[in-house]
Amino acid sequence: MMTSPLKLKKNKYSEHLIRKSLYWLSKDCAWKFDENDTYWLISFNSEVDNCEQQLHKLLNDNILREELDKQTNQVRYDIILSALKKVQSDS
Amino acid sequence: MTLEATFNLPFLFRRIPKTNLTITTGYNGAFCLLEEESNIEDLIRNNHERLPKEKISELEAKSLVSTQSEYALKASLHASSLATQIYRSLAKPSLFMIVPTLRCDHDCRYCQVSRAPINAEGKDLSAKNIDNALNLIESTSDEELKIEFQGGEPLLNFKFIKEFISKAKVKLKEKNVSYVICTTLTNLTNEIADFIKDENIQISASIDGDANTHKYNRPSKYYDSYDLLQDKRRLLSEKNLDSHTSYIATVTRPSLGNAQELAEFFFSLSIDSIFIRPLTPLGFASSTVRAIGYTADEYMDFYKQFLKEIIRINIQGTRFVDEMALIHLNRIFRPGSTQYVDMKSPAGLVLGGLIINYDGKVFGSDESRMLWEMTHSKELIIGDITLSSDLDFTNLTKTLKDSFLFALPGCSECAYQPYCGADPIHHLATQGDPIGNKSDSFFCNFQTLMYDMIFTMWHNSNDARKVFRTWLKL
Amino acid sequence: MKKSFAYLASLISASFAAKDTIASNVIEDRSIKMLDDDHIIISKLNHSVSNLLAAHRSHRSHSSHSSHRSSAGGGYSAPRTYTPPSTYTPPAKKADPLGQTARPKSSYPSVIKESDLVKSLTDKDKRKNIIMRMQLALQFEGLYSGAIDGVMGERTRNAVKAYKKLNGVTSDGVMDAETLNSLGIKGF
Amino acid sequence: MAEAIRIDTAAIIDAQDWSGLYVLEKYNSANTDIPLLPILTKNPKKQNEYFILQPFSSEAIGSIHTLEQLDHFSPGDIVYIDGHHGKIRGILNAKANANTLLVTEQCDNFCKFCSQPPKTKNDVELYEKAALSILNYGRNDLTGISGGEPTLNKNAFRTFLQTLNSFNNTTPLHILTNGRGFSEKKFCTDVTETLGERFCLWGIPIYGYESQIHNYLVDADNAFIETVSGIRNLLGSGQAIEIRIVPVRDNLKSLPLIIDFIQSNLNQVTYVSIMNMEPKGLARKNFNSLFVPQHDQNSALLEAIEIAETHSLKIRLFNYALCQIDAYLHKYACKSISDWKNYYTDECNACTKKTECGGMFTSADGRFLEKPRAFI
Repeated sequence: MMTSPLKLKKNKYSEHLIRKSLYWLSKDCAWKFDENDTYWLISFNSEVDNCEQQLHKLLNDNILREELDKQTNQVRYDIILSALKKVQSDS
Repeated sequence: MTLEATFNLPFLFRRIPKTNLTITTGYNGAFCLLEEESNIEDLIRNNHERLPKEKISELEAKSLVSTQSEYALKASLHASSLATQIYRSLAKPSLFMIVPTLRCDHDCRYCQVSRAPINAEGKDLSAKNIDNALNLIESTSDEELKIEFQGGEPLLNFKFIKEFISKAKVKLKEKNVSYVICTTLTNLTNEIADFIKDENIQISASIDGDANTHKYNRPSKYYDSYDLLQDKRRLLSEKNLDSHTSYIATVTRPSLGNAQELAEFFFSLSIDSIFIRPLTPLGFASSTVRAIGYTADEYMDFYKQFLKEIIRINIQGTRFVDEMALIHLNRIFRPGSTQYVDMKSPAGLVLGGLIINYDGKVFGSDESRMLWEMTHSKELIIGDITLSSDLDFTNLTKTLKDSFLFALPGCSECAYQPYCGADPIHHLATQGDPIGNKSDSFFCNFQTLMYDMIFTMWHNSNDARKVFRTWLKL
Repeated sequence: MKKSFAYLASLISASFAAKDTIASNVIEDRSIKMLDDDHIIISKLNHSVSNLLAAHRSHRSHSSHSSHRSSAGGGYSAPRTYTPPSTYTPPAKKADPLGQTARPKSSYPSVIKESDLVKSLTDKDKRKNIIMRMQLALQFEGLYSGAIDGVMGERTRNAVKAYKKLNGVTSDGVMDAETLNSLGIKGF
Repeated sequence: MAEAIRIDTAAIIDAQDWSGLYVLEKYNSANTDIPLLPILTKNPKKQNEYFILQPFSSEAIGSIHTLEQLDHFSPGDIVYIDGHHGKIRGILNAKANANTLLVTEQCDNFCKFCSQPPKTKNDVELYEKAALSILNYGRNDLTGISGGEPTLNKNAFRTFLQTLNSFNNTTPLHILTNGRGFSEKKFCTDVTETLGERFCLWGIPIYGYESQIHNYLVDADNAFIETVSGIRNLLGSGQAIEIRIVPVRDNLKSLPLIIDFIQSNLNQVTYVSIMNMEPKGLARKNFNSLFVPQHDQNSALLEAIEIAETHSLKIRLFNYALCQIDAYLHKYACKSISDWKNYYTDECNACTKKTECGGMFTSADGRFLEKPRAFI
């Protein structure tokens, strides 16, 4: 039996963000991912009670990662790319 | 200290479960532990003034945040550290494993290679392949290398080892070679012990616990495997070979409840270190898994108790090193000092070490050999010394180039990325895909929990920190 | 084999493309690239440096103040290929070891007697040495960039002339006492 | 000033005309292809008289008189006659625990504790003298190169190295520099290529973990970024680096953070040296605002060393007296003070650790001396 779906606004959460969070959800939480026009809909196997709480934690951290990425993604990209280029030119 | 505003550099973070700690790490391998739950939020939302001043200073010193004027410099230092780390991982292999025979006198419960009876024919690596093996090693290795004899039980083909080493002394005389024999010791003789002494060979001996545990895990149909092991340990002592010997233990399910007893048992052996490791969950029947297997969480519940006991022993005044913890500590504190093959990015496959099987086939890792035994998939074979000393691992290059942690799903945002490694063959064997789903990976779960535990102990336990430091100074 | 490693290295940037699709969900496009490739380095110690460091260490192994720490313990870590010197004491900064430092131009007492000099210049070895000393001095004055070979050629001669002009040395010759004194060359 | 344990100078007379560099007694090599220095040789018949000989000649062209025995010098040493002050001074001395050549007094840092404040006059000939000294010295000992800033005059510095190379000299060098010049990649490449196989250790100061403290202490804008970039570039060229930290009041608290900075960003450095300030030059002038007694440095030193040890970053303490610091720190403390400016107090004679201890700077006397406490 599944819980009634958790509704997350599409304009606030990207699909990537939600899928990334579901990826790390513990194995006992069987989830179902759905959508309507305005919401992402996630329902859980009702036997485990803290799945929703787990997901919120994961979502929150991933929102922070997105925020950090906004500030630093270009530098991150540069660091990795230049490191690879350097190794390549040195080999 | 600085009055200028600071900005975030790209760092990675993880809230350590069941604690208030958040670990932040950088591509330079530096870490900083944030003590308050709200810290990470304030840090990322650029409310740096809300963090304790000392924390911002620490983050700045470690180049996880920076002032505007130093930002480009710090970024270049990150890139340089990362380039140095990748360059190191691309160094020539320094570990060569050789399987002189597949024959074995034990029937270990968790043995993943299809071992052969002690008198089986055609399960030995023929000495006529030694020249090709040495050519291969000579041409692929760096100046310093380690040659490990594995099995089967390598001492059942001691003749091969003896001939190999005498030829290696000529062929590899320009290089700094160390030798290790991985053995159950039961076939140790006076002659072998003298040879080990004369050639300054290291022994990695298997002992899984007290008599019951050891015999449960490592039964032999020929003799009492535990009693004989203890006899041979006495022989080693008589020959003054204790300093040549280190011990390795594999844990099975029945031991999970006996962490403290197990630690005390190993300590009672008067040895100065123990390398204890979980099973590699590879190729077991499900009945076997139920009997001896466990999840990473279950193992770590055991291991945490085990390590606590080891730390207690150390605090009481005897140095007794847990090698598994030390590997992780070295990865954190001494980047570049350990070349542990599982912990490399790109993966240690081929680049970390090669293994020459009893039939002459060459593989890029021990796990590749095991997987080959299970699947016989040809891509895993990178050479055959019965034919030539050439290597060809073009089949594995895609796997290798897909093994940079910063590019792997599940790893790219993990805070332990600077210390961890990719293990594509593990994921290929357990999940059928070299990248794998990390949330369902024993390897990933184990490593993550290890680092969680070590960082938590480092932060919360003065005793643990003190002991870890003494180990790191070795 | 070497070739295979090079091949692998050439592939690594391809893996970056994978990273791109995985991690870059929010890329704020900045047209200025922050990192100059020149500013990225790989730290790997020169072999000659590491060898010499090692040699130096054994040479001074009697020193008592070292803090010997061996490389990683246990059988699972490769030995470090390079150990920094643990016993060599770097010299502390020494004050003013060359005493009166800068040469007071044209104010040297005439310590080279013209007669001694003329005699010296007839000796092949001495003459060569004097020219080498001149070439060396002129080189650091930034006036001479040829070989220090003790041969009075066109370039050396021109450098001397330029030096004399710059420093107000009015004598007529190229290798006379006044010039040598001004260059701080003693003992001829 | 207190008297040093090895005297490096001697008084001479009749030397007004003979200022300059000399080789003592004999040449170590018969190499006639290097520019040779004149020789100073003892008159066997007359005590304390030394003849001055031309190269390739046994005929004296002059002589000087010393007022004392030149026992502290050995044949082959390079000495400098300072006729103006009536002194003879060792330049490269086989008996010294360290030889350092000063190649310039100009500097682009103006460290608040500089023992030898920079001057501005053109002194390019010091490079020439240093090169001549090295070439004429027979021994291949590690030789210090110091300033001022040896690389400030980039041309002179390169020329100096090229000159040594052109005579196939292989003397290993320990160069003290602020490293700023090497932030220019081209200069770094030029120099390291010129060095080739020559062993070279670069001693480079970092006084803070970020620009503000460092730039304040060296009194130069942009110094931190240039120094760190310079170290980065040198590491990239495979050079051996020694980082030098001088703890003073302004940076003592951040000493552990400086170690964190080095470990996180420049962990390939060969080692880190923490150097207690010498109360000389500007350090003497600014003593009250800079000075921290050694025993007050203990907790910062302990913390810094603990971090370094954990990361197996080699670290050592220089210019500390054992009686002033925590016993745990003793094994890191080096007998580092150059003998010609080193002394022990009367108190020290009773001390059981005197032979292991670095003692004091001769400049640390009077109010600058931290009262020794003998270990009995």
